[in-house]
Amino acid sequence: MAHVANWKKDEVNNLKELIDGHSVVGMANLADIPAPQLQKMRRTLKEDATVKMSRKTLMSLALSESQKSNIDALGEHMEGQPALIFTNMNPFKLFKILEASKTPAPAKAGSIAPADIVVPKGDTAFKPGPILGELQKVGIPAKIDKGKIVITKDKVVVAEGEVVSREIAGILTRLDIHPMEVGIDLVAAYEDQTVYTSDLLTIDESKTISDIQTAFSQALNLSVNASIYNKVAMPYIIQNAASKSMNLALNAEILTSKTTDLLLSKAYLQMLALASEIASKNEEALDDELLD
Amino acid sequence: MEYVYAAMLLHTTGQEINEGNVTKILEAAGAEVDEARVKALIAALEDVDIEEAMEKTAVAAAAPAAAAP
Amino acid sequence: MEYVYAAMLLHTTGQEINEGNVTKILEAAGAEVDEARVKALIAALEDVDIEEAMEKTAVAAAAPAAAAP
Amino acid sequence: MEYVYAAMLLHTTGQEINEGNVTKILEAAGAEVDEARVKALIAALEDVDIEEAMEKTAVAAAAPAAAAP
Amino acid sequence: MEYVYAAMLLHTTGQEINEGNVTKILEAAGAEVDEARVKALIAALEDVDIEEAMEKTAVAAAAPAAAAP
Amino acid sequence: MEYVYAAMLLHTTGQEINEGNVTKILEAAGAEVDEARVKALIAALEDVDIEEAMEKTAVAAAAPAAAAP
Amino acid sequence: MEYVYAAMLLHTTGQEINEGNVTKILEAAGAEVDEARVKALIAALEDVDIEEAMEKTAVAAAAPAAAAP
Repeated sequence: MAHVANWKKDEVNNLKELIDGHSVVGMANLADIPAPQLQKMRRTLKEDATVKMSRKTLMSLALSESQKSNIDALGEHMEGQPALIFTNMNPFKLFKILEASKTPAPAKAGSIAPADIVVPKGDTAFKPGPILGELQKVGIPAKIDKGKIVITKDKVVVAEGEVVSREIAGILTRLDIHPMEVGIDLVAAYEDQTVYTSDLLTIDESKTISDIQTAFSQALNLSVNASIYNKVAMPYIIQNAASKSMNLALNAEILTSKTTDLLLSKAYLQMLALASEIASKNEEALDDELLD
Repeated sequence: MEYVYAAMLLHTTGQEINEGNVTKILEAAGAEVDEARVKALIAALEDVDIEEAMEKTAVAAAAPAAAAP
Repeated sequence: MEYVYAAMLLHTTGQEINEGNVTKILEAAGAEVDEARVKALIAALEDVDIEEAMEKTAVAAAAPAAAAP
Repeated sequence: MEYVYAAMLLHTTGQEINEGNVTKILEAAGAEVDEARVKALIAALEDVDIEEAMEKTAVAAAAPAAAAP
Repeated sequence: MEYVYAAMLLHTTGQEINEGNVTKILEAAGAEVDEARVKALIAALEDVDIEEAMEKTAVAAAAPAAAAP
Repeated sequence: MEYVYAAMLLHTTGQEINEGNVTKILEAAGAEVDEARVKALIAALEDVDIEEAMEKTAVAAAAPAAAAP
Repeated sequence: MEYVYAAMLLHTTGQEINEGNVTKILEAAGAEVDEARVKALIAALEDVDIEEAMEKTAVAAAAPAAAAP
């Protein structure tokens, strides 16, 4: 490092200290984040994480000189405007916090759609004018209704992963649709010799909830089906026993305090059903009481 | 209704539903028997699948519940 | 269901639902009569208001929507 | 329903559903045993496939009445 | 299920659901009695309202039709 | 339900569901372990196809009246 | 599902669902523990109300019963 400027040496040493002093090191992409917003996010994260922007070469150097084994692999995940994040928080949690702090932003020409961009049907704020033609030109179904421009059908104007054109970007902005998400993208995170990429770090909360529900119903099913007696399963076990008993009593026509009136009304209903069938053939066959 | 019950009884016990049998049951039940009505009943039942007609009850009773919001 | 039908028949014709009457009807219907089941029927009906049981059905048929959650 | 539960018990343990066994269970449960009802129970179950009867849903017909307002 | 039927029997006859009574019934039913399961049953039933659980059956039987597709 | 979860854990990891293993898990989970309940659990699961019992909807059996044929 | 079962166990016994506890249970169950999955689970559960998720299951379990054959 003889030919390296002093400030660069200091910077690398500083980064190395941060790397070795935290259990988790993340590689982020800060591209497209307006400065004020980045300031705000740094402040929010202050307690839990430190965000450090630097030159790619210096970050690579710091990573490769670190004592932590396998951490130089993190250097392969530099994208856009790379920055390092240092924390002692569970990397999954870090990812979750960063995702949650993202905010909507207008699309620019050349932006990549993070998901299908939809122009929803409904009224717009526009009075009739040239905008109608512009909407129609990009394929948005619009018409004039009661002195206003109305979009008649939901329309996907840019599919997920596609580039937003200049015309579409302009129209989305005028429609006040902010399809982009701006915030710190955590591309990968290192902990304990392992580099987790963002696809691994993504937590699907609805899957977690459905896993819990599956586990619970499996446990309940097993308890009830195998007659494992506990407080949760007991009411269902009793219900099963009661309903099987009722079925047997009703099907075998065993008269008990719980079944007699049910069997009587069953007979009555059967009689009514048969009577209505008879009435459709010949009303003379029935007495007046039934014909009412 | 007694005529219908009598027919259901005979159906359940597997006896033929004819004038003699229906009359016998009605008399045993202490009913005044109207011969013409018995005849009409027998005639009307000729084309009816009694089992199916009686089972419709369960369906009818179950169905409205299903229609509830 | 023949025991129940016999009881309903007697109820309809206004006769007393007792062992003798039920047996008479069942025999007229050609059923093998089990004395114990006749006795059980009479005993079970003792505390039941047949008219009410039938009316319950009517309610069920008219308004079962109310039972929906 | 105690007679039915006794029958279910015997069915589950694979014992014969006869007067002696039903009576024994009911007595163990501290119930007053009515011989006629035991006999009626046995008679009612005679030709019934209990397993099937337990699983087969019975009369939906009258049930909703109870829940009706 | 024999343990549950025993408990329901005791509930119906109004006897206390305790180890002694459950065991007595199960033995009368010719079941091999597993003491641990009897204990688990009693413990699990402690806070359960049997009447309510059974009644839910009736309501459940009547009502859920609405949820059917 | 902790006993059931312990059994499901052992089932999933392919370990034997015996007293020792169940107890070990429950202790790791900080539960007070009741030996009788562990024994009851093992006994209940003895002849059970756990995979099948976990997937088979248990509550459906409680409410089937509405599905009457 | 062993990771979820372990979490449910801790929830049931009222212990904290953290890395140490989950790992302890999984090891007691003889599972090979993947630290990353434990971490992901803990992070995922942080914002999930397990009790609420379970209650919603119960409702779901009760309602579709009607669709049973």
